[in-house]
Amino acid sequence: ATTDAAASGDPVTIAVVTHGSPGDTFWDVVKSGAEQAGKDLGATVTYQGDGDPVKQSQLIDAAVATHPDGLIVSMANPDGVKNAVEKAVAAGIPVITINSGLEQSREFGAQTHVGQSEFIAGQGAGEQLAAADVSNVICVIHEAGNTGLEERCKGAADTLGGSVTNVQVDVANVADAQNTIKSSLLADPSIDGVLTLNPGIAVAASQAIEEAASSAKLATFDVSSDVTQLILDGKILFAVDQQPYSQGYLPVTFLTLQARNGDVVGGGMPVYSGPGFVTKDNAEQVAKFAKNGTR
Amino acid sequence: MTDAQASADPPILEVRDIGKTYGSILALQGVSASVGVGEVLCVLGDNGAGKSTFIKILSGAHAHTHGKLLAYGVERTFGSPREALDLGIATVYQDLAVVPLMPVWRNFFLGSELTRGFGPFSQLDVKGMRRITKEELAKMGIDLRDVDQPIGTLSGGERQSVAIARAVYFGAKVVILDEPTSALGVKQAGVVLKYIAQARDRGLGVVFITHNPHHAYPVGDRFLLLKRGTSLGDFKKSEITIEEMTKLMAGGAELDALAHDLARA
Amino acid sequence: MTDAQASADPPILEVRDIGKTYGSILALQGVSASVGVGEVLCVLGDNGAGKSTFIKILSGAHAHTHGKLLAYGVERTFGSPREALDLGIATVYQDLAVVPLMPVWRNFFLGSELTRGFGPFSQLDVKGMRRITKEELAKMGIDLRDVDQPIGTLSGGERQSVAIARAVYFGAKVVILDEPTSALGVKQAGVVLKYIAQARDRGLGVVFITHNPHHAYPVGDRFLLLKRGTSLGDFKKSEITIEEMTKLMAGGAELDALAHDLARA
Amino acid sequence: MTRTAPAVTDERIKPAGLIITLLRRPEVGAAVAALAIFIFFSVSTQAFLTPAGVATWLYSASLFGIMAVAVALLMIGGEFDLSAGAMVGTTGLIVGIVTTEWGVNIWLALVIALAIALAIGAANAFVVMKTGLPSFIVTLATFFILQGVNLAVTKIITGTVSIQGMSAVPGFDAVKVFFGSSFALLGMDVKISIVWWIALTALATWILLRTRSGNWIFAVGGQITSSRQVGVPVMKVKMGLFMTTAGAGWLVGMLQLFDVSTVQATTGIGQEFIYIICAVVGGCLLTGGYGSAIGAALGALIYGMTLQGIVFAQWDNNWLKAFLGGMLLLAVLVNLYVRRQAGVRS
Amino acid sequence: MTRTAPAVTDERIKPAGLIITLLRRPEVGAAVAALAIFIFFSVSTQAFLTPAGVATWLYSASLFGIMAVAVALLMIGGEFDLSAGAMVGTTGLIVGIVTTEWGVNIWLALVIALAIALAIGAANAFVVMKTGLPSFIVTLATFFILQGVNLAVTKIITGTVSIQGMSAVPGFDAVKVFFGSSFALLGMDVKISIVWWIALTALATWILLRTRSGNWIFAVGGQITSSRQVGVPVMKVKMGLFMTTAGAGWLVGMLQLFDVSTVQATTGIGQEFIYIICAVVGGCLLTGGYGSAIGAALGALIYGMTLQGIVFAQWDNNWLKAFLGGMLLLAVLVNLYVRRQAGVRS
Ligand SMILES: Nc1ncnc2c1ncn2[C@@H]1O[C@H](COP(=O)(O)OP(=O)(O)OP(=O)(O)O)[C@@H](O)[C@H]1O
Ligand SMILES: Nc1ncnc2c1ncn2[C@@H]1O[C@H](COP(=O)(O)OP(=O)(O)OP(=O)(O)O)[C@@H](O)[C@H]1O
Ligand SMILES: [Mg+2]
Ligand SMILES: [Mg+2]
Repeated sequence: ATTDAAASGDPVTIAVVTHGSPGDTFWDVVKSGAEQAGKDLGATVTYQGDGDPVKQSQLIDAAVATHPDGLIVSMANPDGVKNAVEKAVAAGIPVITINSGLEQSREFGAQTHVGQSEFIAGQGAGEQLAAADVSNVICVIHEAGNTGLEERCKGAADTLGGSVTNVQVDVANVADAQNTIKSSLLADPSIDGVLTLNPGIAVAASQAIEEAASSAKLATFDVSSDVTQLILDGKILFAVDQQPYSQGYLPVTFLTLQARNGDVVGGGMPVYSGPGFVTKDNAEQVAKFAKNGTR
Repeated sequence: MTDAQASADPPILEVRDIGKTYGSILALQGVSASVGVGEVLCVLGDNGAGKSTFIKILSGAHAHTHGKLLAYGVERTFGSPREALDLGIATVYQDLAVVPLMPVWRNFFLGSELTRGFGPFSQLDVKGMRRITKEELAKMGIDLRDVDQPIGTLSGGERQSVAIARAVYFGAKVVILDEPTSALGVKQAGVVLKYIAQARDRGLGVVFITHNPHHAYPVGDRFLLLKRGTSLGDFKKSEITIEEMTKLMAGGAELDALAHDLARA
Repeated sequence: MTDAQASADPPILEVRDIGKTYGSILALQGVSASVGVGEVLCVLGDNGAGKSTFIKILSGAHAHTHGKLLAYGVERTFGSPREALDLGIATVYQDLAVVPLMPVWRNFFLGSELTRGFGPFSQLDVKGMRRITKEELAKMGIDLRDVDQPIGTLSGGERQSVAIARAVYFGAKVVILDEPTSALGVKQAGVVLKYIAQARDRGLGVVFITHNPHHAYPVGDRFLLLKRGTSLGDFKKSEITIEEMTKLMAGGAELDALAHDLARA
Repeated sequence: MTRTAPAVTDERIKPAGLIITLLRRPEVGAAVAALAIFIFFSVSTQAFLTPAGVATWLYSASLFGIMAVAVALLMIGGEFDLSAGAMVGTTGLIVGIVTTEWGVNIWLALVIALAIALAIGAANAFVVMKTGLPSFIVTLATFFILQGVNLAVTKIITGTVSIQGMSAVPGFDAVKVFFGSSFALLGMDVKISIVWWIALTALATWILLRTRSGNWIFAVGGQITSSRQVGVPVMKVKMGLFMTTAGAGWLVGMLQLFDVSTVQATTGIGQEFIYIICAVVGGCLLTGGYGSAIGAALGALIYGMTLQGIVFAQWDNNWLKAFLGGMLLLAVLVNLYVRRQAGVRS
Repeated sequence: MTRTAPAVTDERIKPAGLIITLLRRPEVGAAVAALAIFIFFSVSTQAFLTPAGVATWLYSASLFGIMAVAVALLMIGGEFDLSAGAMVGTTGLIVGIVTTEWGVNIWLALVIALAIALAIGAANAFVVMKTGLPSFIVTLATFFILQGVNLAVTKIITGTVSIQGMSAVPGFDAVKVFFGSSFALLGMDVKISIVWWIALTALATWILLRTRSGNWIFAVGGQITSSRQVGVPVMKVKMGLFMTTAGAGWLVGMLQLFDVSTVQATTGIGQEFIYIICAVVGGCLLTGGYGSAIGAALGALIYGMTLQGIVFAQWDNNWLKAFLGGMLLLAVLVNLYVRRQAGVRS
């Protein structure tokens, strides 16, 4: 927040450090949003991510060592990045937290929080599934031990009212994930709902449901053009869209404004970015954006 | 020390009706022999007769599957070469038991390193070990460039010399040598034979395997003959001449024909 | 074939002033020699003299770093043993060049397998290879239990016999033998010497390394003496007696003292 | 000197029946372990033995198995390929990108992907042989590079991290016949990849045991210096092995792509060790020179059965890896026990 | 027979200067590669050489380095430990759970975790030595089991997949002095783990080169049969090595736990190969019997510098792995080149 940096077009650098590992569909869209905001506003955006809190902290430390004009951090494991975030704040770098960590955001000295926790998004999915008369759901976790994914399933279980069983698959082997989902359906024919947390896995799950001749209803997190197509075909009930693009785009905008104009957006309150639901009704519109990798 | 004296003590090592199978392969069957104080036992036999198997049992490298093994009159089954070493049995194996990547001097002292200092602070006496290695090898007529060379880069005979020098240096009660002279030059082989004689004279027992009757006869006291895994008998030196022994080792008359065959056609 | 005839052709293999360094180690320097048709060249020398290094150059296992190597009068540097093999040079290495985990018969034919059928459908002639292996070893006096045994489980001498039988079976122009008899019994060693004589009589060149003057003298035509990596000279059989040779190999007078030392103290 | 070869029976061998002789093959331990696991899940779960159940675990095993067989050949030849898993992703992504984004003909796309895979395999072999560096490290570097390139390039070209709209590509259904179809057999819906798996295992076994190349593979893995000394064309053999592994990666890439019609940038990552596990459970030595293709296929079968069996058994999924570990240990121990009984030393 | 030992100079050796002699140590290649990477990032990025920058990559390297040194000892001894990474998580989780959930005294918790780690290490060694199975497979099974147990048990006990509230545990700050503190040096905020790393590297080097145990480690890794034949207590040596690795896992687990005051069920998974990479880049042979502790530490330094250097250079993180792969290849090639120049054959 330098005083003489009011003119727009001044060089601004914003560092984004998340807990998403490279290649993760959700975080990839967040990254796209942040980078696009940088491009639109003429700011330099750097993006790094690692799911391990020690490594994420190191990445934050490294980012702080380059003295950026703003820092954006996601806090899947708030305790884990506390030190690093507080150090950044102490170094005078404005910090915005995104995605998870809403509760700790202010305590650690961040200016605001953009997004919404995975748990709440999960709750939304649970409600929708319950509304579709689904009561015995498998929740497909595609990365063992990933906090965000666990939270989504937990949220769904919280509002579903029925039973939610977690099933582990490996996102690196979608074909075999399909087998595992199929096996689960064969093993327990009373399963009437499948909740996937990744669009690729959703495609595999719809095939698995078909092959197992099951009547289970399928819902997923995050969208892709294949998923919107399946929604239109009626094979997927709905997709939870946390609008990750804005989770990346908004904070970069805020911090750039702050650097150039001293604006402190948010007023200490969080900015919610979702969730939206993509259903048969609005899939058509979303499909267009999903193809660009912005939804 | 005379033969009469030697037979008064129980033999250092004795085997009775000993045997060894590797899976379904019978390598050795019903062999009895002994080696006493100040005695050299030569083990002779064709290739694949079971000589190495025999000495591997004596040295604890392989456990026997039949019969009895006695050390100082006490029955034993060696679980590992360490147990044999602790009884003062030092062995030169046919495959030499060296670690190719390690320097010569570390190989020489492996398992019996010299150290200085006490308890957890004891350190290797590197200088001392280097010096001794160089000296002992020089005594055998091996003039090494550098005791820090990995032993795997030495010539076959040099490597064999290291193994022999080590066994002789650490040998306490019995020294077992499996074809120690096979890769050695004339001079080095002579030195090994002299070592054997010296060891015998110091009251050690020696078990010596060789295919060369000219090496076996001068130093041996008793001769154990193996064939296809079984014993053809155990002869005293007085009971056999070098010519008879050569014949037995070669399997008979064929040898006579050889000299003729070798003449130019 | 007489010496006079042999010298009319260019020698099969010839080296001029050849040398080899391993990193900073000079293993061989300025050695010249040749082997012609129907000729046996014996290479003699102390342990570590450079004999194995010398034959590894001839057989293409190591490239020389100095001097010239000529085959049939044409200068060459072998990039791999394959190139030497293709010129009809078959070698028995001191470390035998076998693959321990593979069955005996596969080792025997490795690199020169017998096949039946054509193109992509050609199959190994397993039966034929098994039979020939068994036969060739039996000819050497090695009576194998089972040619399917991994070669690593054979005794040292059995393994050496396989390597020799292979070289003799495939040998076309020159056979190079590095201490082939070192681990062999009296009978087997006799057979190897006979093979050498036969090969010579068939017009092959033979390079033969041994530490045993009694093995070298009967079959050798020329004797190359190495010491500490350099040549002490290249003698015709007519220029040297077995006693002189033994002395030279042993490095002089020490040998005489030996017989005395070995007598019981 | 014309002694006849002695009769085959010899007083120095204990008589060994046909069974013991059979038991000496490297794959027998794995076969027994596979049987044990098969029986266990058949008895303890209901769905495991149903036609749909069998089809599922066979399919699962086949995808691991094709790679495991290729990796086993490579391991017998004394090398590792850690880039094998990422290669599955790379080939799938290439076909996906060039067809969906650039409209290249789908058959041509297959050929392009295969050519690139083989080139990468050859490059691995080249670097390993020329530098003498361990293949473990060289292919690890390749793995990292492929992993990065897969992600970054996919993102640059498609804007997302996975391929979409594959099934709408012209000719997709024609190709699917070879890679993604299934047919009915004994009430099961058998995926074509199972056929590929069995065919490749048979071919690899024949090559290993009955051809010259097979002999050379064992030799270069067992003792490379000796092989070179007796004239085995070491470079060619290793080159062929690395290219075979890369080719198998391509095949599995296609089988996956045409089954689920999508591929992600992270596909195949972390799978490389599963292939090695299958090969080792199937009796391959990590040090090279020993092993069998059938064994590797059985190793994959064990893995596939366990993976799906755990799901059929409806055990708490969080324990998945722990069960897998336990089963792995069990399988190798059974394997070891059987081989010890047969008098084979590891 | 009392010939004096010949003088050290010998006409059969080309004179080699001190430099060449130095260059023959296994770690020198790694040192040169480390220097190259250091210079590269120092020149091409601004933050790399700032005190805060140096502290960051040193810390990153130290966590890899402690494990890499232990793993290097194990590899020199001829074994692998793939459970080393998961062990970091296991020990952290044990301390986290017993203190936050059950209120156990924090010092006692440390001891419990260490005891369990050592017991697992000993169990690894026991199974490997008794069965003769390759440690690669045995510890892979252990790895899977630990991974499953870490996840399942943590979820059962805490209901989540990470430990929270660790910093509120009584005594936390006292323990943090040893494992999670930092001190100022030359303007840098140096983490204590860097001290541990340097101390352990020095200790391991001393053990390897100057003690009996060190000799035995080289021997059992180089030729286990020969070592046994000359009386090296093979079982004890291997047992010690596996326990050392497990102990190092515990140490790193504590360093991480007391640094960030949290630990996740997935902590450490996938790291096991990084340790092996560091050791190999540092000159250890995968086949055992050769290597150095300093080399492994340098390998970790290379890895840490690269990992953070890429961040300082602000390269697109999608390419991260590709850069890592390229750097790895570069490092081993530089290493190889240096050693070839020095006349050492790999
Ligand atoms: N690969 C290598 N690296 C370094 N030095 C070597 C290597 N191979 C051989 N040497 C050295 O070169 C010298 C000659 O070795 P070579 O094997 O040729 O001897 P040799 O005459 O065959 O001896 P022997 O009769 O004992 O077999 C030896 O001193 C040995 O230490
Ligand atoms: N580990 C093993 N597994 C199977 N068979 C073996 C093993 N070791 C040795 N044999 C067999 O046992 C027999 C005896 O072998 P041994 O090594 O004792 O012979 P040897 O008398 O030392 O022969 P040489 O004079 O050739 O060294 C051989 O036929 C060999 O094939
Ligand atoms: Mg023997
Ligand atoms: Mg030699």
